[in-house]
Amino acid sequence: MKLLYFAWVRQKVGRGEEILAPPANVRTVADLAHHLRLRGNGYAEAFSDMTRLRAAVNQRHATLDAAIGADDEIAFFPPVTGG
Amino acid sequence: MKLLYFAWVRQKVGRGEEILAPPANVRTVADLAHHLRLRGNGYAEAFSDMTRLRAAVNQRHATLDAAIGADDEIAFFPPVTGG
Amino acid sequence: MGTHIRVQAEDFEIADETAALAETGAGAIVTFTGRVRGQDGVSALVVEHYPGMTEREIARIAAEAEGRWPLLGITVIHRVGRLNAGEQIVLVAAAAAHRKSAFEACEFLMDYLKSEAPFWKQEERAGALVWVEAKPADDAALRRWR
Amino acid sequence: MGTHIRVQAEDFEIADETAALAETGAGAIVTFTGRVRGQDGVSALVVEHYPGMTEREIARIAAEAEGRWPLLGITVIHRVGRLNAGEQIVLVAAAAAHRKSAFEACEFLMDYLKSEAPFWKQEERAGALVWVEAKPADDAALRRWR
Repeated sequence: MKLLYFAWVRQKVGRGEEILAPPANVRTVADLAHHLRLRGNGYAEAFSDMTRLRAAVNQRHATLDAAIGADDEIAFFPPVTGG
Repeated sequence: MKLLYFAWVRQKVGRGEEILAPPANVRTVADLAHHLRLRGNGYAEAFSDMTRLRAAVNQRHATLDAAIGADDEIAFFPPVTGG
Repeated sequence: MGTHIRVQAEDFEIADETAALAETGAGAIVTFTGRVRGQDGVSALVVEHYPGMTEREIARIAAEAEGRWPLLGITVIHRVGRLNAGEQIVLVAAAAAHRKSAFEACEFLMDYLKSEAPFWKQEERAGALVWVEAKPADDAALRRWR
Repeated sequence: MGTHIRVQAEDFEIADETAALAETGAGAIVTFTGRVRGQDGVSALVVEHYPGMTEREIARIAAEAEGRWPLLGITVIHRVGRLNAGEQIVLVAAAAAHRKSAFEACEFLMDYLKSEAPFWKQEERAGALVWVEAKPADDAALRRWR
């Protein structure tokens, strides 16, 4: 599973991307966020309030209950501010 | 009184402008149109159907009942089609 | 706020006009460019106007837009004379701090320009000139702003 | 219909983009240009994006616009990296036969771009960078199209 972080999420976790093999009970975006939050430090801070975060699965906007698998690309970021 | 004609009104009356000293009973745009219509020929044709015409008094859009005087500039034209 | 109004035979450069508007510090610039459509066998348009009244009407329309939206600049350029298919006819540009004002003002200006500024167009088809009829849709477009 | 999407560090020329759209035979071209506002002490913006997803999202938004309006062309250019006050950030242009479609599509594209395309901005004030917060007004703007 490839993880990507953007904007202040990237700054808090201290990296822009990483490869992760999460435990089998991580089945949704919300499960993954919870799993990452338990790492503590910057992750705990970045994932402390999920209402401030958005996610994408394989480069499409996704909700917290979206299913994810080992081959997916999952991104976490704040609400977008382009344009 | 200065009269101006534009688009097909100009073509029908055969001129773009003229100076006119209308009779005293010409007090409104409608009076003037009626007066011009009585000239016959191209004028009769141009002013036969006032629903197809628009008017301006001193370079402002005006209705048929707008008052006019000897020093005014009156224009007749079809609905505009710019842009 | 600066309003620039020009009625001219010459063509215009959209880049020059938007660069001038950008100097107001605007965050949002919306432009409308009208061109002679080469469809339906139209080879050219011939545009005439009422000199003096045209500029006054456009200034009035621009002042009304300025009263409705917090604008930083307005540019209206309308060409007259013979314009071949593909040529530019009209440019309306509105600059504002934020996009909503710029979009609304630009569309408002175009709707008013279409229905109130004294221009008249003839279409040339196979060498013959025919006056363009005013469209009921243009009056309908105007009513939304009232 | 042609859709041109570019995400780039370099600046763009509005005249080049509208000239390309004019080749579709469009009678109406509406553009939106966003610039870095020099107000509130902002000296620059730093824009980052999600490569790959950005282009996909913009293509999706453009396809949706194409399904809603009879468009002849769409151009979306969004710059990334450090952009100084006064510089251009974004260009959205829509070309159509008639003005109403071009206006609506351009505003729709901007509203979606603002709320769905994965870009994030930081504002630089006195040398310090602060993330720009998403605006509720942008979500509200989006709801009108639903």
